[in-house]
Amino acid sequence: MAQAAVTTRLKKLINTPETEVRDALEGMAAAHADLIRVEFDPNVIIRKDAPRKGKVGLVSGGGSGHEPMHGGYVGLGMLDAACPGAVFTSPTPDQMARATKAVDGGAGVLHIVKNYTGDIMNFEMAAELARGEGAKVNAVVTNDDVAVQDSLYTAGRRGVGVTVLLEKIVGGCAEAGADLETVTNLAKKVNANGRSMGMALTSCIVPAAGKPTFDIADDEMELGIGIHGEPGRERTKLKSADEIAEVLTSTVVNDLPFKRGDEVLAFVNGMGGTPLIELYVVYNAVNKYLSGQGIKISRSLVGSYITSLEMAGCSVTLLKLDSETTKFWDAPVHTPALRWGV
Amino acid sequence: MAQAAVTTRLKKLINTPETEVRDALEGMAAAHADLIRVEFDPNVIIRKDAPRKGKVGLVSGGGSGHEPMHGGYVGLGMLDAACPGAVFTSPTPDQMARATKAVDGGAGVLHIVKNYTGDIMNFEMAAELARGEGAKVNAVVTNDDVAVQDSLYTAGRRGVGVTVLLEKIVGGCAEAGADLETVTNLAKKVNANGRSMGMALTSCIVPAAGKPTFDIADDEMELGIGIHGEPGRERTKLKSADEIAEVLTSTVVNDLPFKRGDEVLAFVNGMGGTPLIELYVVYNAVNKYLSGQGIKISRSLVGSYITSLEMAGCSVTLLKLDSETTKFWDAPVHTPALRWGV
Amino acid sequence: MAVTNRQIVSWLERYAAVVAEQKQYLTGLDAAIGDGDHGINMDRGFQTVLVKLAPVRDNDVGSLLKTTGMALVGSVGGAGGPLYGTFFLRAGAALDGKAEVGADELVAALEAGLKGVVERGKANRNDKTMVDALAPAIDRARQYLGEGASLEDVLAAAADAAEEGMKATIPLKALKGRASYLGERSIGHQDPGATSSYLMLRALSDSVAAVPERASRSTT
Amino acid sequence: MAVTNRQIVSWLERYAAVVAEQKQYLTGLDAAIGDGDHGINMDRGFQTVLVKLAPVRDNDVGSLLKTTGMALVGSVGGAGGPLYGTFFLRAGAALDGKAEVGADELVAALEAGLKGVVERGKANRNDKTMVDALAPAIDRARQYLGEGASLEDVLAAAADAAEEGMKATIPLKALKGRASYLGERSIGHQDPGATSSYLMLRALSDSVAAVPERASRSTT
Ligand SMILES: Nc1ncnc2c1ncn2[C@@H]1O[C@H](COP(=O)(O)OP(=O)(O)O)[C@@H](O)[C@H]1O
Ligand SMILES: Nc1ncnc2c1ncn2[C@@H]1O[C@H](COP(=O)(O)OP(=O)(O)O)[C@@H](O)[C@H]1O
Ligand SMILES: [Mg+2]
Ligand SMILES: [Mg+2]
Ligand SMILES: [Mg+2]
Ligand SMILES: [Mg+2]
Repeated sequence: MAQAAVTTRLKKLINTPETEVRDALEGMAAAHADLIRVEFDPNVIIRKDAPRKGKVGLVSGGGSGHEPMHGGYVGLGMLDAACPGAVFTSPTPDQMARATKAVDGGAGVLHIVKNYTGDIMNFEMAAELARGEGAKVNAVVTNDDVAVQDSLYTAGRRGVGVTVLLEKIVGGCAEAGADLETVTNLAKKVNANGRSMGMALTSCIVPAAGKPTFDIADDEMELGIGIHGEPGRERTKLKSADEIAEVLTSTVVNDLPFKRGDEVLAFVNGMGGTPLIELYVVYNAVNKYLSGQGIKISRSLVGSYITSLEMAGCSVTLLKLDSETTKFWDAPVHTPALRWGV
Repeated sequence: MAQAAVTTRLKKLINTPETEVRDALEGMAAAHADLIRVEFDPNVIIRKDAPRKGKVGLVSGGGSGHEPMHGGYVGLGMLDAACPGAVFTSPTPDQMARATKAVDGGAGVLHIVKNYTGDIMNFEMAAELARGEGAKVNAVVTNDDVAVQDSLYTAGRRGVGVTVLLEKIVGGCAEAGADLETVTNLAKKVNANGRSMGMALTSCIVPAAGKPTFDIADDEMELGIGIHGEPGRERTKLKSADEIAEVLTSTVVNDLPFKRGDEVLAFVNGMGGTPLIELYVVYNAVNKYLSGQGIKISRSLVGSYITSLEMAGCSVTLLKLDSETTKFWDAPVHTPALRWGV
Repeated sequence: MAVTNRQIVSWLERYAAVVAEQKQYLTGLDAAIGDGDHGINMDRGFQTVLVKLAPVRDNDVGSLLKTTGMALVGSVGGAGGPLYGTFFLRAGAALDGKAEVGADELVAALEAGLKGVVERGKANRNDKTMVDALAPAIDRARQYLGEGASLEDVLAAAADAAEEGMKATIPLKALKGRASYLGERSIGHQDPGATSSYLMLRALSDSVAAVPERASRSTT
Repeated sequence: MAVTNRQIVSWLERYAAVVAEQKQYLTGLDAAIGDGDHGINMDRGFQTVLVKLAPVRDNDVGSLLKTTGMALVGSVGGAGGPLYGTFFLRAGAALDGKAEVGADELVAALEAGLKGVVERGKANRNDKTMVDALAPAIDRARQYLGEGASLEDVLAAAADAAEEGMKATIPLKALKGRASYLGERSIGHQDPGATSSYLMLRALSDSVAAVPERASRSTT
């Protein structure tokens, strides 16, 4: 079974594992030349018109294999630069240092970092380098994954779905001309008000590894999966979409907790190998569950926005909204992956 | 192997095969209440503000399992209504008749039909019903799939990727207030200037069937696959993304044929189970091949816009552009799946 | 002798049961040269037919068949929906208002149904479609009628001819429908629609043979 | 007796070869409790190290180690990159300008490297990280130095201690890095970083033992 799965899922539209990231970056550069420019060695995706004088620069980054995150979010009203690492491996400090320099318009730069040991340490080294060159750099860490308990005994909750929402909302704020402190505080607020949980039906395959990161039986699913295929809370029997949606959503709701009367942005995300029709089935169940709880969905996002290569599965992210975050969510955005209002 | 593949790929985020389409439609209705309304029995997705007085109504439809097509394209500047059939099965005449009535603003209605025997016959019956009630109805058939030779000895080329581009371009024209004849002629022009070809790495599973539509070895791919998993031109050994892109693109280029100096819209589409990073790898290869041919990509679209459930694979569509089609491609659109300029 | 509305209902119910039972088989045939949904489509359609017939079982033969056609058109989709739907709508139109019909009327109605299928689908014989089961069946029925055969014999002969026609689709290259995309690769496979059409005519012959006319009379 | 720049180069080349050879093994360990890329990351890093070292093989020990650290920081990514990068940068800084170094200097440099790893990663002993291989190795080396052991014996003892520390990570519950997400489920698996750290120290001991001091002298 596992063996069969292995060989079956090895099928990828790539040339070689070594060239996959570079080929994809060249493809992005060609497809979105109106929005971004891509530099290589170190690899950085930069907003075409960066640096924007007087605008706080937003820089994010992480391993590749999560597309469209982060490169797909570079553009007006969102990120100024993204640093793509090797597949599932955080980028290196020279990338973030270059990105920081390229987008620094004099108002300082905010690093948006997902909470993984590697990402934290590489961004820290990059910030040290950038500050050494006189840049003003703040960092915000996203850690919204409720599947991992946040305690002294772990590296802390992982950064997942909220990162996408944060990049959009904080991007709107920075575009409006807010200063570094304001932008940084908003970023912290967004992270503090969002929670996520994911699940997987199948494993992904790191191309360089050439086999599934984990084996999973045909009647099983992994609850609380990480976006790198890290095992989650528990391995259970496959359940219906309604049951899965209820487990994910109720766990998220109870963690913050979200309360009756709250207005939320509901984000149902596909892991990369899940078709849109299934995401709408899940969204329908999430919507029914939340209305039952008296929680109002005032904004929504359904699609594959933070993925794990070809993994089949989904995640549910809820973000408690207020007038400020709603305003900046609605603000115009024009990136390869998210666009509205322009 | 096949057996393993079967059980592995059977994993879906659904409740039951019977309820999948309905659940997904309810999810769409909830997620996009600002853009669309959904009627059930007969199932129709209707633009929220339809009928628009004096505007030609655009109605499309087809089997479910191709999301976001067609329901995801209902909204300003694109379709007025879409009729979702059972998975991979064309909708029924009562659906198209209802959609036609719901969007008829007095300027007539255009049916956009993909060239499959079932779709053609059901839309024909629907048109007969609608005309019986006094509606002015034209129909345009898309048949851009070069994998199937168009001859007296087949049902003709299948309608695939061009359908998406046609719905956008003709939608822009109808939104601008053109009359039924103008809209119909533009639709025919778009279809005449576009060609597509697809391939699959894995099969999809029709939920009601419960097993892959076709078996494919771990080192094989199907070239010329249809969006319902219909076998294509040939079964070959798995090739690199560059080789695959060249086969698809060159076949498409030589069929129309596209010539040195032509300006095209290049559309690299994912089949549902293929992650975005791989689509950019393919787009990069398509771009290199076309520049080598002296064909200029002046517009592009990369993503999963016409899918086959969880099938892994891609298709390449090229559309020869002129000032009119370019203008209407660029025109504002606001639908669940495509949005810009507004 | 005649076929009563009761026998028509038992035919349609019997065929619905056969389709449900053969669902996987028909779908498998379609997976080989089509898109693997023919059994699913036909089963969805005839389950709907059962629901729609329940309240009108005592209606005349024509209206029973038209109800069946409408149910199929509205629930099957695909190629099968319009084709089988048209078949029953046309057959029903030919038998408007009749509580029971003679063998010649019944055969004429089936012929009208076939005519509708051909108008809708534009298939010729040997295009590897349901027409290849229906057309020979009508021919054989006409021949038996001419020879003064009994109703049972006429319908049994028609079913036999449909079966032969169905089997004869195996070596054919498909020229219509999804299977035609396969060109040469469609050769060697039995056409799913021809198969469902054969099963339909066999069910008709079986039900008429099974429900002795007198018994049915007594109930009307 | 001393370790020459030549021996340092042969150590780094030997370790690069070991990592390439053990790539799948290290990645497998990481797949069990992490994200399955440690071997891939380390191999990418040390292939880069080989490229960067080639033109500067004759540089002093400090600059060779700093070159290695920079190469790792710039190519590995993940947690391994900053940690191994910091390890070599700090060790190199401690040996600035030296064409050859004594046993005590070398151990002090390794200790500086460990200090850097701990500052960067904030791991304590028994958190199930590379620290659990490095720290005991430094302790054991210090002990042997104190007892006046030879360079070869000091490094062999350090490698042995690292191996014990590596094995001792198996029963531990991870408190740092990706493995900590697993909580109890991390118990029973050997830590990949501790494993690559053990292999690094074993390669050091092997290269020093393999290249007799006199031979190296003669080339400087
Ligand atoms: N033009 C046609 N005329 C008559 N019968 C046809 C035609 N096209 C297809 N068919 C029949 O329809 C069958 C397929 O039906 P079905 O699978 O339900 O529809 P679809 O092909 O839309 O999935 C074929 O086996 C064939 O017998
Ligand atoms: N905070 C830390 N301090 C020291 N070592 C750590 C820490 N976090 C992780 N490690 C080491 O890093 C190893 C994982 O490295 P690697 O797989 O390359 O990075 P990543 O976890 O980012 O994929 C772990 O096995 C562990 O030994
Ligand atoms: Mg990693
Ligand atoms: Mg079908
Ligand atoms: Mg079919
Ligand atoms: Mg790792």
